[in-house]
Amino acid sequence: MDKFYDGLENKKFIASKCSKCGKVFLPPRKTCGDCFAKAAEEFVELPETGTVKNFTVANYRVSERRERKLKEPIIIGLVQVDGADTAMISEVLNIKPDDMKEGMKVKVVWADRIKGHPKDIKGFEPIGGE
Amino acid sequence: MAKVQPAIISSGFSEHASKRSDVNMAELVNEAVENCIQMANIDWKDIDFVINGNMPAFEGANMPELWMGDHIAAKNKPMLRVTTGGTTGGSVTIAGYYAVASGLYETVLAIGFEQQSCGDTAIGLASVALGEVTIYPDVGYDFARMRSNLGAGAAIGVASYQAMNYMARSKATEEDLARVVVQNRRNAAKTWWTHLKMPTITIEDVLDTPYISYPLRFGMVCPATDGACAILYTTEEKARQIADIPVYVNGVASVANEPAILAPNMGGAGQVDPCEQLGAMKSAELAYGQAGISFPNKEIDYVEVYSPFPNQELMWVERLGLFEENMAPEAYRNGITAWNGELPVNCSGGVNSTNAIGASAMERPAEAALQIMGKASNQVPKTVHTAMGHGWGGAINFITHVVMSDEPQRKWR
Amino acid sequence: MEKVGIVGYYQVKPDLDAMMSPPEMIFNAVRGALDSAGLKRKDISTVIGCTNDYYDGKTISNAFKVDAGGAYMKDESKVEFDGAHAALYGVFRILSGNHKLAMIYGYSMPSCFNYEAVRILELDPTFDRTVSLLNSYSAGGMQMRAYMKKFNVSLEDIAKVAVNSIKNAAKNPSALPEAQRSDISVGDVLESEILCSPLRKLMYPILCDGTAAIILAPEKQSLKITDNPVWITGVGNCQDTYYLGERDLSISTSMEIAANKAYKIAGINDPKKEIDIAEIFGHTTCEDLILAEAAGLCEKGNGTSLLDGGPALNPSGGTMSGLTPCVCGLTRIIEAVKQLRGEATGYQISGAKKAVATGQVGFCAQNNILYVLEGGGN
Amino acid sequence: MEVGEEIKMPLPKYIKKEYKRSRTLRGNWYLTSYKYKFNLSRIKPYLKGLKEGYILGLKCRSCNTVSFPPRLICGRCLVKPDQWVKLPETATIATASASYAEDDKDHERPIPVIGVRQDGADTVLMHNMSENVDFNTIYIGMPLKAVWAKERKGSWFDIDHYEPLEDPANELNKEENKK
Repeated sequence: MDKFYDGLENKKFIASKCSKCGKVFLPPRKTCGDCFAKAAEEFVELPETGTVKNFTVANYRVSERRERKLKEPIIIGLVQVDGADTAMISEVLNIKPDDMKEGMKVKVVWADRIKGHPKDIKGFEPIGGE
Repeated sequence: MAKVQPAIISSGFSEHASKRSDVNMAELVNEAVENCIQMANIDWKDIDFVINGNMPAFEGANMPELWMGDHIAAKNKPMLRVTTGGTTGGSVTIAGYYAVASGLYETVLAIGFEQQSCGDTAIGLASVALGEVTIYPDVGYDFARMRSNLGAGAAIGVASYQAMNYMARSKATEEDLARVVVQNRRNAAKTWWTHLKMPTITIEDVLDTPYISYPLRFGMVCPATDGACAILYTTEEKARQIADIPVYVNGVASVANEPAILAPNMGGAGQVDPCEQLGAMKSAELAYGQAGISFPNKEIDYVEVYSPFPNQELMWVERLGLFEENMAPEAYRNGITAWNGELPVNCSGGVNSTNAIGASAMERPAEAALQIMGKASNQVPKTVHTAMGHGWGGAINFITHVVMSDEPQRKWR
Repeated sequence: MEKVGIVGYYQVKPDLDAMMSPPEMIFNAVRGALDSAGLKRKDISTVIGCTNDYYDGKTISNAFKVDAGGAYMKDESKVEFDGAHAALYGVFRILSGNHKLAMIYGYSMPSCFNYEAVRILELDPTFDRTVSLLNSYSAGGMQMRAYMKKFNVSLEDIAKVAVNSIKNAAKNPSALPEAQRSDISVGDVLESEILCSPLRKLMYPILCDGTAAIILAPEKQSLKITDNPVWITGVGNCQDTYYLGERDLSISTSMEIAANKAYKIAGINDPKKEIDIAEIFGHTTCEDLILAEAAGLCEKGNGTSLLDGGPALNPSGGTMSGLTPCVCGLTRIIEAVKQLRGEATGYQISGAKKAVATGQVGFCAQNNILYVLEGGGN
Repeated sequence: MEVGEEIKMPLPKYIKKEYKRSRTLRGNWYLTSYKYKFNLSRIKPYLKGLKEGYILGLKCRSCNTVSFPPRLICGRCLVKPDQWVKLPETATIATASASYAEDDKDHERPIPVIGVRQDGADTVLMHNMSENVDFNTIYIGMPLKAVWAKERKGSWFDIDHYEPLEDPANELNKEENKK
């Protein structure tokens, strides 16, 4: 996992690849669930673009302490970065809820301050013109 | 007596240390699982059922096996989580036994793990006692008083009460306690996966450390460890094909007693004398009965008891029927329980040297099984036929007991 | 597999905010179950509890429930998934032949904590938990969208199922009083607050305090205890991968595997025809449908047809009658048992012979368990 | 030292293992956001008794176990006990320990913590010893007497602490030791 965070520090997606079936995991993990083979030996760098696989417009935000209703709903999407075989959860920014659709192309938005933390990925925004 | 005879074919460990900061929880568990599967020399797809458990609140992660599933060979496989506090490992071992014994599943992987460096164990342990903290002020229990009453920390607090009572009963001295520690830490140095390895420690060294809570000293107390352990079960027929020496589990019991020291809703605690341990005796009786053992002190060759604190090791070997009451300190003095003694106890160093809570109670039967197989790193010189692994947890009210042997329990039915 | 009998059961009436301490609630359930079977405490040989340390706010949550659970000096253990998983462990213990009578209880009190917030602790701490976007609502919303898109199911259809469940709950005397609304319409459901689009508030169950207990016994023993036992003839359990991005949310692979295993053991070839009652534990109405489809009770994507015919879907109201974590799976079993024993006054399905009851744990029903239950006497 | 003699390296006191440290992410568990329920109305007689200066235990009619403080459920019989019995103010030490917790002021002196078994009861309660008692004089089986708080509020700790009583068995023991 360390390499993933190091990659985030440099504004890059580092994914791991299963040594047996070649599946690419983002976020990376040590073991591939399908073949129980090591998946943390080969790493690949992935582009900043991806596809929205699924999404929901959330009116609630739940933290470890409590749940609260949001004034402005946020869009939570499952984004599959190009080249990866798994989707990761992230916010979709700069778009109206009504315009959302599955299969949309998106590009990453990095946080203002990069700390090598999952929150460095502020979200994804749609690629203009589409 | 079980309808299907379960057998242990291998047990695996991860490396144990106080802070396994190089791995996350899933990767740590994966180490033990891989070690276990490798030793058994089977394919991970042959595993039919996965049972695991840890002490949840110590890591701040609820039901971590949900997200760890892929790392422990559990994708698209049945999975069960069993947790009972300190005895988690033992309970998981027993659950693995039952999964095979029921005849529903053939090959079962049981896993116990703990990464205590992720969370604050002291808070976790205190919340055993202080969980109901918010109702205390309602009934006039002020915080200052509570701190002094329970301030020593729940597990240590409980153990020191136990130590006082045991010492009053058996006239054991602090030196006797230190002797147990020395034996454990020296044994630990010879086992590859253990945490506190002190090959040259002496009784004086132990007695030199300050008190934490009378009569327990800093040097006598178990460490907080990160680690994982896994056991692979299968049926008798299959085990014969796979393993050279399969270890048959013949008796299991996990008896619950009333909690000591504390009780629900601030009531009085049911165990008046915390070293009396009726639950342990009952549990031993049940497990020995299932395994057909009538004279445990004669028939059992090797014992692993769960003893984070030295006084407990002395107490448990008595309560589990291995020594006469109050005779354990003398046995330790005479070297009966040493590595080359008549009845070796805790040759892996015991919980006193390595305490990864969720895994500890499983490491006991796992290590005992390795001794029977002859694969332990600190293998005892004599041949081990029958061995026993034990665990305690909760507010000294849960006891787990696993009796195993190199021959299956005969079924005359 | 040999048959395992359910010889006694008891469910404490759910309450939004029960004024009882946890041990007292468990005591009520355990005592009630023993009384319903006409047994004594000394008859029990093993006790399996289902509590969760996080739902209880303290570690080793079963340590102080030994007295209340009737586990003093008994072989005791605790399962930390759902009540239905605890029952599986009970089945193991009975089938092994070591035990003759197993008490299974489940307990939790969502009035003491925020269930949604505590569920965040179940997430992968290395990514999802720190990002903290995933929760029961958003997972439910995404699952529902995936289902609707894949099978072209409209929102109204799912709302109809929700209405059906809520109306069923109104007939069920052991449902949460606040959840019982016999006058509800599809419009009400659609107009209720949107939690996470397209998930509506009335498609999401109400959390409540509750405890439930069942008693299991081997075949011979069961017939001695009661004339009317309900048999567990098959059980299957399976866990899917955790990562939502890797799963097809519109179906449930784990339930399929679990159900196939259970049907194989029970000797059921065509669940659509042979099963009369389906008590499904889904976190949302949509999940009920997905799980029912995966359990082979109807064609994939055709879950709404269960309202018109085939196995009766959730005659007790399912989770819409009140959801208690750690207990809900047990409640489903109990409701199925009631139907099979003909004790479901007011909502009895006549001629019910075989039933399925499910339990689950994890986001989007990650770990599923399915029981096949058969009526005994009549 | 002769040629060929084996040189024994001294073994270290403690074999330390070191691992590369990886990143840590913060997560929290808020225990304070939990509520714990306890219905006080069930033990009203007990609290009333404390306020008025007498001690009540709860007796299970089925197994005759008396619990103090009252336990609402008798685990041995699985019934709710309902018979209140009056208990004497004397007690014995069932178990004891000393806390060396790092308190601000009392760092040097161990604080004795005792498990008290009220005479006539079958259960143990953790309680405080009176402050001027030396820890070394405490032994298991020591007789005690309850000392009431100055102001009784009908709450759990209206018994402020316990003070030791003279133990008649002590003299016997002394005589035995002399012999």
